[in-house]
Amino acid sequence: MNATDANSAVPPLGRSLLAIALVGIGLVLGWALWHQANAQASLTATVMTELPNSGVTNPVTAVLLNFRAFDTMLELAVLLLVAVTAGMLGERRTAPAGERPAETVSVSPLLLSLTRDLTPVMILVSAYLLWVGAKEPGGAFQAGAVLASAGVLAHFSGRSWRSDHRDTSIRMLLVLGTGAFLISALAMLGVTGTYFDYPVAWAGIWILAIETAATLSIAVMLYVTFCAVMPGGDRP
Amino acid sequence: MSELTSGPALLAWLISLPLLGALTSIALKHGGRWPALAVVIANLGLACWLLASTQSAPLRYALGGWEAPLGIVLYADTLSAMMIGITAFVGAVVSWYSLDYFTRDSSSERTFWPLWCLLLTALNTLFLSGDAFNLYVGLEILSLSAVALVTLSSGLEAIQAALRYLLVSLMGSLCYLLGVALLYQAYATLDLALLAEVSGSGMLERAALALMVAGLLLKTALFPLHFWLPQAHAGAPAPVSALLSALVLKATFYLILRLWFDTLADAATQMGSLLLGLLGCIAILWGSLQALRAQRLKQLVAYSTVAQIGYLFALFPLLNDPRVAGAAFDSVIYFVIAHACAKGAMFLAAGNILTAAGHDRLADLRAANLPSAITLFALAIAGVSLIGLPPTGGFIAKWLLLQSALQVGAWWLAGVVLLGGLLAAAYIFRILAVCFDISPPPAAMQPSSQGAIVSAGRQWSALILALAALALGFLAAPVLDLFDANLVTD
Amino acid sequence: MSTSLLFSLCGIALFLLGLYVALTTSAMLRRILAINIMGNGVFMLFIASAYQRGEDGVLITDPVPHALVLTGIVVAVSATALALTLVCRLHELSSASHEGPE
Amino acid sequence: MMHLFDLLLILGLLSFATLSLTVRDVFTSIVLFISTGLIIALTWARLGAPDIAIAEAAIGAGLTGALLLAAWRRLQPAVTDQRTHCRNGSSSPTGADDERH
Amino acid sequence: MNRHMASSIASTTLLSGLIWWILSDGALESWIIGVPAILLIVGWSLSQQNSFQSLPRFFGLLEFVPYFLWESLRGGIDVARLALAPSTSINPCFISFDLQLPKGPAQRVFINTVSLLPGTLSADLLGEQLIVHRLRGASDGDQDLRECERRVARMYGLTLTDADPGQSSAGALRP
Amino acid sequence: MTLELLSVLLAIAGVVFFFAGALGLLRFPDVYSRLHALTKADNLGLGLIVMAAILQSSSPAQWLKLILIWLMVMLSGAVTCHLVARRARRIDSRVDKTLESNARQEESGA
Amino acid sequence: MTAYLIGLVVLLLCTLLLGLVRVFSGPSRADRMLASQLFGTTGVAIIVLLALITDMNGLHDVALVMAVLAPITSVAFVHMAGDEQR
Repeated sequence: MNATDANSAVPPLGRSLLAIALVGIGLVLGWALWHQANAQASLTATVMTELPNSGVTNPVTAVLLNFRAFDTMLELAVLLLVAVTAGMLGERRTAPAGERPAETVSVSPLLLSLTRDLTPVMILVSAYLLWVGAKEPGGAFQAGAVLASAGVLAHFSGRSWRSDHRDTSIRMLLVLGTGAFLISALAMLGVTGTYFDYPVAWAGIWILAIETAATLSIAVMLYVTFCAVMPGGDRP
Repeated sequence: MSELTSGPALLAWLISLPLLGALTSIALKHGGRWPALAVVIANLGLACWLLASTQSAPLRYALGGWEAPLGIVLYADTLSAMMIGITAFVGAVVSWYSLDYFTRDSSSERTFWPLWCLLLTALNTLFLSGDAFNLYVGLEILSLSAVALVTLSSGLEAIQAALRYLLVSLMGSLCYLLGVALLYQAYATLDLALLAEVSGSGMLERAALALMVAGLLLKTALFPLHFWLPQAHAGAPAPVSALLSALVLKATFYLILRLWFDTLADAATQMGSLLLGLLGCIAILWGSLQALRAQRLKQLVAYSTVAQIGYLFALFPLLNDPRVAGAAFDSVIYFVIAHACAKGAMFLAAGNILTAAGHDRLADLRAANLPSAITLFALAIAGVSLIGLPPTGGFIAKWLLLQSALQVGAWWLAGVVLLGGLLAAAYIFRILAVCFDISPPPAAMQPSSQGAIVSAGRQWSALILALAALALGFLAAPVLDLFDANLVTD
Repeated sequence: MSTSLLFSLCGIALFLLGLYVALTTSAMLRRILAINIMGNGVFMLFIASAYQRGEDGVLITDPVPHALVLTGIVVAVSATALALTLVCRLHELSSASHEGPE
Repeated sequence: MMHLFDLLLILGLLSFATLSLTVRDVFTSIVLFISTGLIIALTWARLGAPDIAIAEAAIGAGLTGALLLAAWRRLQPAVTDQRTHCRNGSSSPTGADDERH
Repeated sequence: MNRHMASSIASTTLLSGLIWWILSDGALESWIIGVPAILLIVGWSLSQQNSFQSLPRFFGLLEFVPYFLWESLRGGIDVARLALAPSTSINPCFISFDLQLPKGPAQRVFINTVSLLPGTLSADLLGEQLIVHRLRGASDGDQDLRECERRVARMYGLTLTDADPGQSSAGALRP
Repeated sequence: MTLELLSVLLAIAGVVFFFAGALGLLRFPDVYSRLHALTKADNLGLGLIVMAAILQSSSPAQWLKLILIWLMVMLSGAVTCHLVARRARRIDSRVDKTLESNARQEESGA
Repeated sequence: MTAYLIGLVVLLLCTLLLGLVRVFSGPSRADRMLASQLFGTTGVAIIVLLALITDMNGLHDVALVMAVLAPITSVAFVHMAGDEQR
């Protein structure tokens, strides 16, 4: 049976040794931090100086979409990579041998109405987060996650969105986010001569456009990944 | 800024081109291989260009025009150019091999090309980026795409190996990130060059270095942390094994090198180098012994990787010694590139045998299972390079290593290297023995033994990599000149 | 003890807790949870280092760690999703091979 | 006073995380993990990082929870007919143990 | 049908616009994102099955809200008293309640409201029967539920066919 | 000043309801009763706290946003409460039906 | 006044810890899930109060997202938690 002891791959002696070692590491790290506590180094001043040149007024968005846009592009590439892989593994899933048949429990009409009421609100909140990200907390990722949640809710109420990654439109949406970053970076290389260098006057609207693309893409990527994990496959 | 763009913009292209390839490859429903191939070839051209342009001075490029503490800076010297070059070369040959390896338009094939492009993006990013956090994101793309590539072979063992690999590398990445967090807390900068200037040798730097290196060691599979490697490298499809063994491990090793001897050099202690060297020695012996005992061909090759990684770390004590640091660096780079070619050739050839015979159990393999003499030739040359016999690249690397070890009187190291060479000879001869065994295969094997026919492209690509390992032996002087031209050591 | 240091130490504790469980458990799902906890510990270290008070007691937060953590969260979610897909796939394959074709 | 809040938050966070990683039943573990995500979102809010708090709320409350529950469901040992009867003793290699009271 | 559709689109647009206005704090330039989002919502709601939903009448809503707030206040106080009392004196049971509201939004609003009334909780819907869980036994009858149903009906401008409260079955299902 | 006092009083009342909800969750005997405690007490508690916050904020959009938050919590609270109760009830009724047959099986097995 | 509010937030955190007992003791999965539902609502309340205390209006958006996404896990639970003996 699955007693707690059976769950551990390590014998008790090894576990206690490990625990002691980790406590030691913790003490060392704690000590190092304690001595560093008064340093108070930060990049706040630098960010604030350059903020007017970034096109947005929310410093976090400025860092994400302008100063360190390359990181964000790679982060979207990670999501894309996972969505594609999960889609492939989901595709390979054969008829459920060890899996239970699809739920026979009927969907409650109340859940349907919840989906109907909540989806518009979720879309609005997502759009709001996207828009407000330029000056206050919010941004593409948060917006995309909320939008994907709307998809998840629809999935549970039996109204799945289209999610087959073999669909051309889905694949276009998958690459849209990373593509928007990359194309704009390369376009800027052609126009201004510097990779990812947005002209200050246009930076705001340009960043909004990229973020919109990223939001849609993030939502689709998260949703496709979710469908690959769902029992019963991604087909409704 | 603007007058610099023509040259250094090359760095930006080196990372965006593979990414562009990945995106196009995903967007196309069929034939995603063509953009990927185009990108791989273009990448090879760019890599040559980079090698040429770093000869005069290192390149530096601030992305978006934002300078260091705020933005991300790309940076290339001859070491990174060399790594990018070997990546591009091995990558191109493996791509050629993969053209015939995967079934056209199968889901594996459609997934392979984008993933491989993303892997290439990650590799180039890791070699070029000068930003600690950007390196973290690069590491994550590297490991996630590597894991995803392993899952392309759909068997139970492959998935198991992929999962273990994934969890291990996630832990490694997080250890690395914790180190980055400590450094940021102290210095509020992520730029490696700036960190190298300001960081001292306090407790915090030591802790950060230890964490970052430990995380990377886990991904590089140095001896006690190698447990995930054999399964993953042996279970993956052949071209993927070649990429993982030849390139992916080298990328994380390169980062350790950078951190240990450049960015946080003040915090790195002699003791630490010695410890790494010792682990490297154990890895040489342990990996070779395991390779001797392996039942399957791909397992044997994978264990040999564990041993070869050991050589890289065995050099650490020498790298710290000012008398021989130069020669030791040459030796490291030679080990890296020679091993990349030889191991790539080995895995590709093993893939050919696996396809031809339908299995890779050493006990049941016979000469009749070999696709042709080309594959045999590739195996033999690559094997000789791994043993370290003249006139191959592996020999040059070992020669440089022995020379510097003897110069500083590290007899124990020389002994381990010689012993490792003997053990390598022993396990390589296990493979070669198969090739000359003309007795008929066991009867039980007969019906399934007639595997598929291996295309000429797959055989020649294996041979090309092996010949490259051979050529490295003859071209030692020019290659090392390329490398030494403009190296910034400490 | 300052707020920043307090939460930094909490972050380290979370990291080590996650590491311990990730190394000792054999249940894959729990190992994935443990790795997530590790990640949250590291993120907490970043966020705690961003939390600083100026001389007049006004809160000044450093936006760079915030951006880094946001990127880190996305990466962590992706990695978790991939791990979960693999765990499920592994389970299916192994239960299929245990029970044989039915 | 705020220090008391901080301490309580940290105490809650550590106890939720510890319980989530040590409790025997995997389902409870997941529920506790989701709750831990919530407390972490509170911590981000406390530390003046609303951007991340929003992301954590969206991810922790929405997606990760659903993902984990979906995976947990797929790891359950297959029960074909007798739906109310958990099959005892069939421990899966992935370690998903089912709940018994 | 077309008038239904038009009014449905109009009400969706108006409601979404109102929420957007609330969210964006009335910022004018926010409509760059807001208008596409609202169009998306209208498109989405048209793609749903039976997207034409009857809406509550405005004055009916004004009448219903105070009742609802008062009842949920009572419900909260009631359950808090039970929870804080030294000895729990609850006697839970299920009753079945015959719905008279037709299927549709009004019925669902009613079901949701039931969960916020004092002592009742809607537990399941079987055809036209609502299974209600009561904290204080079945003895109270279902006056409160009837009352609530009537108010919901009035909000939607519906008339219930059978307004006599005494007729419906309120039998206890399970102790 | 009185506004602030009122606001604090409302918030205190809200916290009391949250406390009652948590206590009910602990003390009530079965899932359904606990659901009562949760939905009603918590929604009321949140409503009071939202009211307290409204008294302190100045812009009407802010008020409406807070009310929107409350409405969302209430809507999802009511629906999830119904769904959880529905699931619990359906499982219960199934258990009732199979309980006898299980008991019979165990008897014959023992 | 802020002190009072902080006191209230501390109390709310205490109720969270109270709810932990229910997650731990079960007995059924629904009970555990209910407790996490409690955490969701309490979390929204804490964030609203924190927004008052620190005067950060951005926190309202955190509360909004929490409120809107609260049902996802519960719905997922109802959909997937499967059957159990009680």
